[in-house]
Amino acid sequence: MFSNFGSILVVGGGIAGIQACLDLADSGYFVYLVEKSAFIGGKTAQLDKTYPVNDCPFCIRYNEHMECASHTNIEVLTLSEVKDIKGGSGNFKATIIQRPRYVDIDRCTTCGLCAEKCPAKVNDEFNEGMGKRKAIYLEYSRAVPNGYVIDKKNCLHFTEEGCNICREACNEKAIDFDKKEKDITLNIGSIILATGFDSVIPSYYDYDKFSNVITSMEFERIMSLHGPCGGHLIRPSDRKEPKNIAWLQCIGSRDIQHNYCSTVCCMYAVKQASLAKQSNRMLNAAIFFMDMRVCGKDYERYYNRAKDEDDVRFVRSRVHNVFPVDGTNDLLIRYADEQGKISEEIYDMVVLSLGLEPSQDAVKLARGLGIGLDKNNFIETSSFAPVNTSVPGIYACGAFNAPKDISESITEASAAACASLLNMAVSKAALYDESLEKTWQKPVSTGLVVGGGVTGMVSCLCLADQGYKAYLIEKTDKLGGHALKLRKTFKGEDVTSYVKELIDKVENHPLIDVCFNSEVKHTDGYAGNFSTRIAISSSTETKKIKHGITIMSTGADFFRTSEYLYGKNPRVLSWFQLDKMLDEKPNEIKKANAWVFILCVGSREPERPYCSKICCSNAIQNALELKKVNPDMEIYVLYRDMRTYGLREGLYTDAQDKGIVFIRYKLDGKPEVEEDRDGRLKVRIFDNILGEDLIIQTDFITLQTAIVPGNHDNLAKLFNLPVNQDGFFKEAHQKFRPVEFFAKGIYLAGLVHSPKPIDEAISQAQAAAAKAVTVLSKEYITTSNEVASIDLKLCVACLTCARICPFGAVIITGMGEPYVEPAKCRGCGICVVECPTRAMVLEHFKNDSILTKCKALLEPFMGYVQ
Amino acid sequence: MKGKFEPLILAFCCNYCPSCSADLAKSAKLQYPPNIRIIKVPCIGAVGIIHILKALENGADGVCLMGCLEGKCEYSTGNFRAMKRVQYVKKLLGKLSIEKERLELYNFAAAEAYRFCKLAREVTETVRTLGPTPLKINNSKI
Amino acid sequence: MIVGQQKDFDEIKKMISAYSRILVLGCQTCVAISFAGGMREVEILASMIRMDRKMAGQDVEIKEEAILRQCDFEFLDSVKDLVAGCDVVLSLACGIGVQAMAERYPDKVILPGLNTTFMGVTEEMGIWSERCAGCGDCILDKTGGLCPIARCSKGLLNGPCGGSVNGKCEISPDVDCVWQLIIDRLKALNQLEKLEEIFPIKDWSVSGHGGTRKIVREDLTA
Amino acid sequence: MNSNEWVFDLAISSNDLDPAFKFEIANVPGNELVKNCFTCGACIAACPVSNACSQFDPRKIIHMVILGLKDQVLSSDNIWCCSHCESCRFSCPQGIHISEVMDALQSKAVSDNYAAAFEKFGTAPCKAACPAHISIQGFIGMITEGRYRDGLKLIKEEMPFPCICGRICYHPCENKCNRNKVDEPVAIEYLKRFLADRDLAGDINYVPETEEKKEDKVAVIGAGPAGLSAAYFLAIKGYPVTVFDRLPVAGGMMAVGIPAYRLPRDILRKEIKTIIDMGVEIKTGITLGKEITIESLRNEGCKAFFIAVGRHVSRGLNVKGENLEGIIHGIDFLKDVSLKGKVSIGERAIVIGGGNVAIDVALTALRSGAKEVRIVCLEGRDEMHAWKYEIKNALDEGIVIINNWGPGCFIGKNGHVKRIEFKRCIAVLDANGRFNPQYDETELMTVEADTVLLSIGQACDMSFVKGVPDLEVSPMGPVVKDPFTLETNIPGIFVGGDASYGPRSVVKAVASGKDAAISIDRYLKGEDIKAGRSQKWNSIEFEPQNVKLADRQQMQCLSIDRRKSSFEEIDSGFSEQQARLEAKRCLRICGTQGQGLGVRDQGMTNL
Repeated sequence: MFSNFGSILVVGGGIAGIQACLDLADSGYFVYLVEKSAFIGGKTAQLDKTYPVNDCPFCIRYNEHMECASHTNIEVLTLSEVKDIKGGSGNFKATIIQRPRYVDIDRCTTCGLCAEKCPAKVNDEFNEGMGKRKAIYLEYSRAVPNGYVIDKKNCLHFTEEGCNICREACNEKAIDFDKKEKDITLNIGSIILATGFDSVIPSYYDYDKFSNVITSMEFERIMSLHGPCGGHLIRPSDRKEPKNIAWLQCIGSRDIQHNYCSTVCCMYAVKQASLAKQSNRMLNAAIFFMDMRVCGKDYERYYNRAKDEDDVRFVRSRVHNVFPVDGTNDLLIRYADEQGKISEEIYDMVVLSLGLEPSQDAVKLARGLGIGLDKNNFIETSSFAPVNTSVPGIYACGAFNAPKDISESITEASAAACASLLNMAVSKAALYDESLEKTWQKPVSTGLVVGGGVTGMVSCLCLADQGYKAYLIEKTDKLGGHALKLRKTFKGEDVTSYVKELIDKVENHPLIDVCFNSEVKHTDGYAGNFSTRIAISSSTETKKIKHGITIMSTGADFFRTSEYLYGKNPRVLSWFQLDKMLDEKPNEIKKANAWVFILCVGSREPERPYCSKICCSNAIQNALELKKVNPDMEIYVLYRDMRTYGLREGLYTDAQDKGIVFIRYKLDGKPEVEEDRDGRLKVRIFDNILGEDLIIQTDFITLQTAIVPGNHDNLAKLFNLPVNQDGFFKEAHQKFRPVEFFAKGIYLAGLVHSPKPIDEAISQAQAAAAKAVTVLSKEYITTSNEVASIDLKLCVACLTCARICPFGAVIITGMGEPYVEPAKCRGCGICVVECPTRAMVLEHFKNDSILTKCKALLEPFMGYVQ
Repeated sequence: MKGKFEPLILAFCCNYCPSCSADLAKSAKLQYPPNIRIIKVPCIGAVGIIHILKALENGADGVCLMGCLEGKCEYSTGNFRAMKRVQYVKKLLGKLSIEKERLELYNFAAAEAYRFCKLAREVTETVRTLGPTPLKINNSKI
Repeated sequence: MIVGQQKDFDEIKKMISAYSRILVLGCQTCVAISFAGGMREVEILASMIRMDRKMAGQDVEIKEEAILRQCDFEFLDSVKDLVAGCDVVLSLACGIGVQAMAERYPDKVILPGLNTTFMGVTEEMGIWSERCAGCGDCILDKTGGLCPIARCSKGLLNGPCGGSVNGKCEISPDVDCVWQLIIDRLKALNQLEKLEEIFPIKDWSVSGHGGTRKIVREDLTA
Repeated sequence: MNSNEWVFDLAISSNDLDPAFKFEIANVPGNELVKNCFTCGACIAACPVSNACSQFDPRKIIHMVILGLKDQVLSSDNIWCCSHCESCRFSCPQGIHISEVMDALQSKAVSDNYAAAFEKFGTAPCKAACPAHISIQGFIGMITEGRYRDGLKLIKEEMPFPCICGRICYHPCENKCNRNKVDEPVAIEYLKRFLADRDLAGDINYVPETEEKKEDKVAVIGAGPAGLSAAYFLAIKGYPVTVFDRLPVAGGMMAVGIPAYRLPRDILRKEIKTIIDMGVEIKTGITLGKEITIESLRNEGCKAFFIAVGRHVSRGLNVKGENLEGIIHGIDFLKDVSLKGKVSIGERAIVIGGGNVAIDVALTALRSGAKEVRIVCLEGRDEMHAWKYEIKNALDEGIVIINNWGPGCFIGKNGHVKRIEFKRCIAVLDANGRFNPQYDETELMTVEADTVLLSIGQACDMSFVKGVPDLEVSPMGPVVKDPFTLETNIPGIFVGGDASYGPRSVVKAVASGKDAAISIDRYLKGEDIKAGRSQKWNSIEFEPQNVKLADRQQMQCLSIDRRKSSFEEIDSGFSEQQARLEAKRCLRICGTQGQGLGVRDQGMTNL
């Protein structure tokens, strides 16, 4: 059916691995997914809910799991591990060891009789050891692949010879103990490592001794409806509902052994605490933290909500230990507040927010492959190629690159899919399921990218390098966007030359058509077949472009503040200005004795309740640059929470090392900037630790101003795209579909999504391109079976349908008539029920038929006597 | 001849998560009362006021809507609309002096077979306690 | 657009209590768009009436229909047979439609199912607000396209009054002070000087206060 | 606010800050990380002093250092509050060693004339008394908190043999324990043992982290406690170390001197294994001067040497009949028992000597088949060198101790000892306090015995000198030029342990090995070996008040009968509960020298 040559190997069947597989398979490539456990889904499947929308990850991803297992272009190898990889990019030879499942998946009906009879009870690792499972088991009822597995280590057939109870119990004769381990050799073109993370096992906090000290993952399982407690929040020691729970942050993160921040713990603790609060309003939930690092889209709001609405208590303090309370299973916590006052509090339960470490097996594998790892064993990547490892042809995504959350893992997975495709000159695998109903229309194999910043350019290149024509619409007369003002990434790479190179590539690419000074005027159509009119300011003519997909990458803007004498004193600079000064006026910097950075200018304030994510790292980066130019300079960084998440933590400790002074301020005690009669700048700040005011005489002040959404109202209207409360575009699903819009065929990437650093923007750009290719590479535009239609005789053009359609599938033509675009309509029927004149019809869901069904079903029971 | 009252409940069930749960319940051979009759709809947002009313008019003792979890709607906001709509219909039922408890909206995740069964039992019990729909009682008087 | 709102069900119930053959007749124009009297609403109301009667143990025969416009006699003929077959017509049209029906079918009892509320716009799905009071003497040119007669609680011509607080009307913090809006708009249009002009006393004679209005266009009449 | 107002307010101005201050402190070795404070406050909550008195805020002090508030910090009483208990040692996520910071600040305060040098480096009496200066309050605090691994780590920062020393140490710390002033001292030794035993019983034993591997090789001669300690600390520093010993087993006196009933051999092996796990190579059965010489080792690339050959030769009595059969040297006897298992001796044994070794020999004799064992020594009961509790143990097991007698001569029959004649000893020391026993030659006592065990002192076997021909030696052993650095006349060669200062305890040997390791590290790095070495540990007196009385936990012991019949370990160790209860008895804040802070009056803290 398909040629193995040119197929791709994905290692790790967690959320990232699955996503990478699907994107590749949907683009027509053949993928092997190697997963070491018996089921795919990874750690995400264990989670109860995900922030910031409190979704059940399993419920949402179930379809993807199933799709992955049943996709004609994907072969899932569970219970498998990579033994050896030889060869090089484009022509790897991988040897996989597959351990036997002992249960024939095709025969297994998951009736469960085997497990019922199985005498061997073992701790259920899916439930983090809380609760038991049998030696023959299914991880959870809808685990994929959906078939039982025998855990050889605990199976009495193997340990005590000869137990055959399950085999006898199985009606389908699905169990075969004689299966042997086998080696599988694969020829592959590229490899994607998506091996995920291990939780840092706490060696302290008496985790092993007190049953009520639990890990964050155990808490997820306790809260999970399918977990060992059925979703009831109870504590392990006595299964009583806890009245007080404490979360301790940075366990196994941000210490001398782990010079990085695990990025996700703050948010998951906030999530857990607020969900716990919502399940029991009387609960006292407290989170002990050093810096609250909630720097993602809508995270700050989520945090504020937990604080203000759910009454979760946030205590800024690191708790060094947990003590037993004699005679109870309660736990005592002693901590010092910011004033140094020591308090003791008793909790029923303590949750340790464990940090993330690269999985040990994966580190071994990566070392064997000669992949460069950093000092914390994360994969060394460049900010400009965030999913490329040091070995050509091998890509990595997810938590192996750096600690990150689900949405970023998914983005990176798509990006890795994109990158690995670019790497390969390969034959595509067998095509699509013939049974699908199709409209026999080929998609327009052209992409439209709006916004010519780094993100837009990367997206364009990804498309063009795969052979698709791309139009890049840029409203100014040059490419590069705000990146032109940046000097370096947090890893120290030179942005300027990167951008230059990128512009060069884009402008000279035969398949990329850059439209300068242009703007979208009108758009129409559906995935695979859009038609857009572009206005170019230099001419009166408009240009009409037919394209199959659209990527929005119009970027963002920075906040122009009036605080802190900005604009009044030339020595109060924005961060761009400092970047410029570093380049142009090092002598002035050499003369400066003191420099103050003020963080969160305009961010995390009532009118802009979100974190701009990049300011903390950028400030420190620039502060370090200043130190390089002038090592004697005194630098003060005034911050609210130091959000150097992930590997950026290294910057923070580096800056401390260099003697940069960090002083925290609170929102209600912002620094005051004053210019004295001689024009000298003074900053006054209340130092929480000292309990006193500090007046800093400084030569310069740099303000880390907020990232604000660009002006994309018009685009939003034209493309019918949703915008969130903060004015950034709203993706289809914050966690699981980070670069897509609800409307098919339109994607977003970069700062138009939310503030983010260049590496994350690039991986989004690649991810968006990967998604785009899944549409562009199709032979036919597929549409949904059920599409709404309109009886124009009844229609009064009341606009209800156009207003209500979640996908913007209904448009009103110039004639005042509604028209349903079949490729956009997904057949939900929402318009049908609301149509006031009953003009709207959904073929398979007609009002009459449903009412008939209704009547039929309401016939009395058989044998039911009224 | 009077037997024990067995309520008839019509469940509009979104084709996504709740149907998954219902199917899962079936495939796991979990027991739920036969009183629940399920109509699958593409989205719970596609169930109109009229559908609910018609169900009651046609003699359902109870009606329930089963949608996906909040924020989880495959069609973005269908379940949210259903929620608003149910509130509205409850008001209408008030006007008709029909117990509002006969109508309820539930939100499901995809794998909540147990919860599905549990709710099915609960709903049946609730309606059983309410007794037959007032439409039937009075009608039988004629 | 004319915005209507269905009457309270109890009121409708009382109105129709004496009848057992009822035609619920919707109008598919303005009131359909304002979700008060289109086919959708007809079905719902009909279903409710049936249930209500059923519970009371009374028989009822209900016909459901909606026509394009009840305010035009020509459309009314299409329901002639239906009207003939019922005791009463419950019209879900605006007041105009109800009267037109009554005029066309003088022998029939025509009952209003709606309260005709105002002329307004759909602000967004499910929210309508008044825009025009039909005063017969439009001054929108002077007020930046915002009508103080329809939208100022006091109908002031030289506002705002002292009750305007933070841009809201004193009757409710949910109601914008239209005069504030007018000023903002004019400011944006750079036409603030228009406000310096004192409005002359308005000619209310062309409004409804001058008696039933009638317009005759000679060029159009037969 | 306008600038005029600012002029008059009391805020700290950056003009008053000394930006160099943080670097000054960070440049003191051990303080490198001070600038990395996250201001998380973990140190405060862990600090028993802060808990007793809120003014002491280590985080604030560090923050002030970072800000550069030099005058304020150095003139503050607060910097003198730290008791160096190390309770916070592992609390700081950034690994700031707070007591080192306080040391640096105190030194600075003294050198910059902010304070008189009063009780510099003062600490708790127990820590000061311990030759290895283990942070006793710290590890005890960690026991109360259940941080057993941390507690062990803390001990292992100062010494590699907590399991061994938790059994056989003479615990000078307990003698100084302030708890003595209230009721009984805290059972420090047993608590240490508790931590170490617990670790060894676990699946994964604690192995200290070692620094990045260095090039320069170090050779250690003698795998006794001193040699192994030196190897241990050098391994932590990353040096490749090889330890040579001429005995067939590693451990020195710990392996061949201390009887197994006091120190089970598997314990010893495990603790030595930890050192091997750290990368130290131990070669047994190799004698310096025979198989190897310093020269040959130098040729193999060794850059520095530590000689700790110990004292494994028994002194003679110089008494008539000393060479009769049946007269055995005590340490040889112990060695034989240790290496061969059982050694048969006669039924009636006499042990001559009054030290700890004599007691060990007597008890070992009892276990080796002697029916009747008597100890005869010069000293009166109260003057005996053996520890009181050792004497008690011996008496418990039925050993008879005969005091104030010295051996006159041995009388044999057929070449085998039969009787011993003792003469009354009237004084052990002369007027100058030197060992010079005086006898009343008229008062004699004759005792029948078929075995005599001599335990009257040990000497150094000087044969190793053949391997180090230029080393300066005295009849007592190798000559140490500086007792703090352990340097000899040859650069790069250091000596320590019993060989250099006479027979002492394991813990003393550990201290010696540790000193040698510091010297060797500095020597190899080319640093000043002497700098700061003569540091004295002052114990700070403390009058506990309002302390609730609590009994010392009693160790579970073997019955007397079981003891006599086997080499089974006598003490079974504390249970976890006992350990926690015992740990709670520690006052925790001894060693604070803050003035007028009320710390001293606080007595028991709420920890």
